[in-house]
Amino acid sequence: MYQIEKARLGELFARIAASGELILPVENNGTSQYGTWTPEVEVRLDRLNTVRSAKDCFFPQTENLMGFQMKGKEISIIDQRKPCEPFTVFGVRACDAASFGILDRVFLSEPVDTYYQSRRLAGTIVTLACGEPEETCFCSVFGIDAVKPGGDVSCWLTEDTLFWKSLTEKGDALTEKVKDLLTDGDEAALKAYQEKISAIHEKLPLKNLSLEGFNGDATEALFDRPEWAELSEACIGCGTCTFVCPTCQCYDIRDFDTGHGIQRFRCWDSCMYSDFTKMAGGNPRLTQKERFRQRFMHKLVYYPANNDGIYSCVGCGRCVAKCPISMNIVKVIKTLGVKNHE
Amino acid sequence: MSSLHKIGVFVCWCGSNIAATVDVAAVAEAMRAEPNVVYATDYQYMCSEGGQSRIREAIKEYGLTGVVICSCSPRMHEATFRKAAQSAGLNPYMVEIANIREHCSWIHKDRMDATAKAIVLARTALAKLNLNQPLTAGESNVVKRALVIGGGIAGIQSALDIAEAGYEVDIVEKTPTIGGRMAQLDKTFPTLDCAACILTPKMVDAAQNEKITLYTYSEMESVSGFVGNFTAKIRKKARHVNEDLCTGCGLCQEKCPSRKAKNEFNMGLNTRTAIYIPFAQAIPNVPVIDTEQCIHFKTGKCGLCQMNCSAKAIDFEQQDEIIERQYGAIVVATGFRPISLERFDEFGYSQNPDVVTSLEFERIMNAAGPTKGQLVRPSDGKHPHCIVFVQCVGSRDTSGCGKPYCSKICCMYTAKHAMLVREKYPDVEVHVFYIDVRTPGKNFDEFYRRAVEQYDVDYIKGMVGKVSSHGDKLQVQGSDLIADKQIIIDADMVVLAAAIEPDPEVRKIATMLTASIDTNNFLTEAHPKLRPVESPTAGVFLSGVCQGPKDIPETVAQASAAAAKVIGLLAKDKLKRNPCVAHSDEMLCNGCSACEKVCPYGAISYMDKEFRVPGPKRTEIRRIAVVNEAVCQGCGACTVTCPSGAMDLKGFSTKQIMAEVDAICR
Amino acid sequence: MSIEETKKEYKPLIVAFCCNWCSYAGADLAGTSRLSYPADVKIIRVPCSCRVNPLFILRAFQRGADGVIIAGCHPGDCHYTSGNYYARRRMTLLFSMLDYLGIERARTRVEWISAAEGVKFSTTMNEFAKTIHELGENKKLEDLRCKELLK
Amino acid sequence: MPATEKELAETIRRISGVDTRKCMKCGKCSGTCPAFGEMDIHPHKFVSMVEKGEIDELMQSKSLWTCLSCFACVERCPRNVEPARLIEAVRLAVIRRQGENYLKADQIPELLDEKLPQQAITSAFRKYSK
Amino acid sequence: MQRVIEIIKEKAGKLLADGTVDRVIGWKDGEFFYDPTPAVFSAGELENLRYDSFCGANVSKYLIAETKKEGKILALLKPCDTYSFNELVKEHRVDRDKVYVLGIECRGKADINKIRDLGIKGIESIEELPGDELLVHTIYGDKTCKLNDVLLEKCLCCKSKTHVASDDLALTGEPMPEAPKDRFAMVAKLEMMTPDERFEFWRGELSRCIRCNACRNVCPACSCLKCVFDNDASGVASKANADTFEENMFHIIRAFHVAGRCTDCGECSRVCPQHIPLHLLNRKFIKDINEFYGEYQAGADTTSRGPLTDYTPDDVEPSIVMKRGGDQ
Repeated sequence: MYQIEKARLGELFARIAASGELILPVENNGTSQYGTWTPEVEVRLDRLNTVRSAKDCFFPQTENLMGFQMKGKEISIIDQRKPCEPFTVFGVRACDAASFGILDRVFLSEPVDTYYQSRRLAGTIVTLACGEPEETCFCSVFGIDAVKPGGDVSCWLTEDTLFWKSLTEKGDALTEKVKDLLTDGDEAALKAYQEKISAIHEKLPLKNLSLEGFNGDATEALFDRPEWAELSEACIGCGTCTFVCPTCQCYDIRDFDTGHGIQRFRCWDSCMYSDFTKMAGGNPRLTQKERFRQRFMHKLVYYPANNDGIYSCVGCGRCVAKCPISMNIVKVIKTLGVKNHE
Repeated sequence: MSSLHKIGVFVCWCGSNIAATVDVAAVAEAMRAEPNVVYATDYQYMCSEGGQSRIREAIKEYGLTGVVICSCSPRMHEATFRKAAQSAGLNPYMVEIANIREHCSWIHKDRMDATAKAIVLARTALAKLNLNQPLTAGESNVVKRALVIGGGIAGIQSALDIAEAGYEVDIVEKTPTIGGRMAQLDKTFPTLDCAACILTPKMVDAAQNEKITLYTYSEMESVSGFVGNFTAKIRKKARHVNEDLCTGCGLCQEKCPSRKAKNEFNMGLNTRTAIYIPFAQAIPNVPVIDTEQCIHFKTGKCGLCQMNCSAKAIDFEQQDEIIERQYGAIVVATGFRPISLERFDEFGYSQNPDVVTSLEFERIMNAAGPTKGQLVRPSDGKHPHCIVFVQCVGSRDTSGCGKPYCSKICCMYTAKHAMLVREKYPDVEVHVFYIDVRTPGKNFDEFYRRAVEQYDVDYIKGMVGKVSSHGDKLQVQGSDLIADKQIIIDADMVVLAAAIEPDPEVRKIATMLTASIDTNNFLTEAHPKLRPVESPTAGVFLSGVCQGPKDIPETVAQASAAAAKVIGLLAKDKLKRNPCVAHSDEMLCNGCSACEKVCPYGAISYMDKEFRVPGPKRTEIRRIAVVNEAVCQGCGACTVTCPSGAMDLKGFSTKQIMAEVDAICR
Repeated sequence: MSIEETKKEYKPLIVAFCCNWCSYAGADLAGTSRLSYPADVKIIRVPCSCRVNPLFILRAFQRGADGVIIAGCHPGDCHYTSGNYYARRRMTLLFSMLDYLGIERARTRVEWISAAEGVKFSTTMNEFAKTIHELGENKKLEDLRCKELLK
Repeated sequence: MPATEKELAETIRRISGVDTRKCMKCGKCSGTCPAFGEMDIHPHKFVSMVEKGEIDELMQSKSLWTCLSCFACVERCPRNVEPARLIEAVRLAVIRRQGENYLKADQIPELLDEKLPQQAITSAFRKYSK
Repeated sequence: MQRVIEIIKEKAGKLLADGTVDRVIGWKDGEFFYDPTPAVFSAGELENLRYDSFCGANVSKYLIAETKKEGKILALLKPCDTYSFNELVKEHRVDRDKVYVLGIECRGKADINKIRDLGIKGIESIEELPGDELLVHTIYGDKTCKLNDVLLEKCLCCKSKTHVASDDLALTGEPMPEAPKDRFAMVAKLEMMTPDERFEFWRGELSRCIRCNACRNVCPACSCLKCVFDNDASGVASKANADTFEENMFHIIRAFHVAGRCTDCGECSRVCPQHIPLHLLNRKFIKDINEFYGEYQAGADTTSRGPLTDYTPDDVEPSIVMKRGGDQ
């Protein structure tokens, strides 16, 4: 365990950035977004709850898969895969860090998604315990300990000090590079800080949300519940919840005709869209109610069914904060769950 | 879909017109390499029978599903190539033209650049063709009636010819009588026969022909519809004289006490009464009351005409009448007027009554004119001894004061006037200032030479710079370029050959008919050489000076040509419609009515239709737009107004145009 | 930019939408009269200026066009009576919006060119091509993907 | 380096802004000119000689100094050829060749005659001060 | 004095009871105090209806679907919402006969993001105090703020306190606050910038776009059955921002499609998860339309022709753009 004065964070970032891109929450016109560190950017470690999650670093919104070049009547295929340069993501909250495990189960199981894999291998994750959670946070509900955020390196930021603890080989390698900037950590001080923020997390309004009734076997019990109609009534079918979600992993593969050839790319898709999983016969989910249901059934039932009971939600609270009509997973859990009726 | 196409590309040399600047073989070769192209070739003249048969043969041999022709403008030969394709069994709308002549070989000098551009244009046509759909033209009925706007010699001749073929014709004339400018003329060149003698019988024919209806003292109110089916509204202005009752005795005119109105027919050289018949041979021979001059209309008193009319034809209460009629074809014959000379102060036209325009001089020389044919000066009625004619007053003028074009008729009528003066009054000295004498016509130059050689008219190569009054003489200062001298002539009269311009009403008419008009307000012909009597607007034909300056024989020839075109059109029972019309995808239509608001033809209406929808209620009623294909003219205004893209235009679809954009920007 | 690239002469790409009845015919007349203008100008025939969808203009820019000009009948002379009036409003607002977004104003233009104005067609295109040449490549609105596969 | 006649003609056309090819040889300029009698080369011929490049002869011409610069020819020309501007340009070429002005602006006031019409002063200034 | 919500409940209750309407569309509680959800209520459910400073959502677009259903619905519309409603009626998207409009009083709505921007985190609940003041309870302690300081952009530039469509009104009669801001001020400021500055501004804003379509889907003017950008057959469909240009294309065309129809209801900016000031695009069109073709407020009535489906022969030429605005 190490530590560094908060005032010297700039040096730390510069050192990390020297050996590869450093991505961390930065100021962007009044919002906090993951962005590349440069000496000029304004780092927002006070707003770790970025609009978009850290998912983007491994699974970007759009990504070129391959190209087809056309010359007259000839078509040639261009492999656009490039080796991914090493990079570091800094300031990842515990919930976001937990989301990578959920994505890994999808992209790294056979057949392995090599585009995702190459990024995952190249990226080192430095987490930061969240000291100022929002009322929308409910990571603890999914067993995530916000005080011990995980990742390759875990960090804690007090008023004047950053504590640094490597957890993996990747973390050790990164620590090695910055070691001369660090001093040995004050375990007692860290513990005091952890207790302090634990107490704050205890006060969160959603901490007692119960997931009882949601599991891999709940399909029959939940699928035809009449409450879906009311829950989805106001849904406008946008993709906000999906695109800010750290665990949503659905994508579409599209071709873009450049005039000289075809650029095949993938882009995030949203199960809230009417053309999601559209097939020759149309969309299997014809109404917004069905599409709305799909999203939450997937998070709380279908995913756990295929992944050892793990939910595909980390309680980051983004969808709760961002939904234009304030209809979100918390309401679904409260409405359909067993223990949430006051 | 596009991959199923088999496309043939034909590159025309157009002799050397294209081949001199564009490497046609290279274009064909480049196109051969394009996806979907199974055949590409070049040939000297694609529009020739040889070229067309190549297209037909290739369609059959290669089973072509579409054809790209790289040639001249589609405005020139699109129809030709469509027909050729159709005769080989291909849908005519599966033909696209790349305009590599007007838009390429004729304007670019560098062979590399021109060839490269020709290839891009060919690819663009191919990109569009890949998305073409076979289209079938619908049919519409033809109303067997023609409308002629303008009752001068052009309109009369067109109407007579159309009526002769057995079709109903209406003539709309804004003045109280038909006859037009020709009725004002004295003699006609180069034969010197009397204008009235040859015109009045035609006027009478028109009046008596039972197929012809005359709407004199009437104006066009509006025109809608399209070829074969125009609807026109005609405002028959109140004459205040009942045409059916009036016997044309002329007593009213004699009794009318208001005698101060300028006589338009005599170019304002004398006055007329408030109730008047423009001239003795007017048709109809019915007077009209000029309400601005009439004492009754001004003060409510008088009424002498009414009291004296034994036929009880005077009707002060008469109102304008709007007549609505259907027509299959429209002939525009709106004629001309001399330009205003107010910007040519140097000739002293507005200051000196003895400086007159040629049309005024025409009236002075006319036996039925204000001087009963006596050549006298308007100022003092004295016989002139020296007359100076000035040609090109306001013609060929790019300074902005006049017109940039040659008015075409002035050289000849000036020679006519000079000759007539010298013949009737050998004592009168006649000088003509000219820049050029233009006499390209049968017996024209001979006529002009007679004026010089036989009648001793003094033609001076040069221009008048100034006309000023000196006592009762007009001092004419001009140049004699051959002698390189400045000369001064003391003249008694000066006659100005003023440029002519289209009647200003033609602008209004052109807008009504959506016929295009050039910068000089002459109506544009569909093709300057091959379709000189047709307007680009289908069903609208041009007759006389409204299309460009011309003399009487040319006007009559064009009038008959326009009539022949009208007869050809009216002879058809059905017309093939343009299949490039809008259509709405009912699955995308929101029923918002935006398209209806911008449609200039009222071609879009709405209906409620039941649709299957997902969800517990299985159907819902939606309001959707429906295009009347017979009325739609294919402008595409609706397609851009429609936010959902439901409205599209056949033949110019959004995807086709975007494919063209993509191909150009590739 | 490498020396190789700077040496290459810049050839702008200009898309001209011409209405069939006036401006396309005007372009034909320019051809018939041998009034030259740069080969950079490529014409797309549309029935009326009102057929030009803002999408087409943005599409052209997306695909790498450096300038887009729309030519139609003079106001009042539209073959379809009112098409160019609608086009005029649409294009005024669209161009104003592009300007607002920081796109060079001179990259877009509307001209009214009649069938009889071959001279105007040619002078307009010469002028426009010159303007675009001076402005240089359209960097702000292009879609980089359209060039990517050419590398 | 003395310019050739051809170059000179080009210069005359450039500084006058006159396109001599627009002339349709109607002679209205000469028909209009109030100083015609004083001129050896008349306005219409002046235009045609510039067009043909016969500048040397024009530079010797008396017309240069007898032209009143009244601009009547400019006013009346139906083709906007503007002969007076050409004459002015040739005059200027002569003065430039001489390398000095006939008159400087500050010399004018003492030379002024009170009865001189304003137009004449303007014409003279236009003519001699270039 | 009766509170607005009480007047609304009383009137709605009567209309439901006498059968004038079958349903009511309004707002119900969300998860927190500040995030109510649009909802439809039938008789007997009215106790869940709420109306306060956080009911900014414009419910008029839901009427497209609601009027396809049987029966009549009571719509609770704020003054600005009635403009959207009129526009929907004009475009035949909403059947006027199937809606009973209750125009409800509005004193301006709060923007939770602005409260957060004041540094207020961990909000547990909010109380509305007299004098348009808000008391915010957070896990970090209580905070207060003025409603006026946290108003939604659309309310800062409130275009009207009057309902342009209504069958009845629910008003307290209290004096209304004035709109403090000129709605075109920012547009004018942008216009005066150099093109490069404007480009940088918009690139900075629009590059955050995640193409979630919230702006489009919430927009009452974007009522197409299928948007061209979702329609593969349109040739311009695009699901994501694959290139910087594409987000421009989407937003330019979207603004153009609603030009002359947009009532400036501000929903697009309100719902944007990335806080992109999309209203500045719409207001640019509105400002231009006002300047070029005369003042026009979309939705002020249900019959007038929109500026893009209308013309006069003397309209300004597109070249006017060359003569306006900031330096080149």
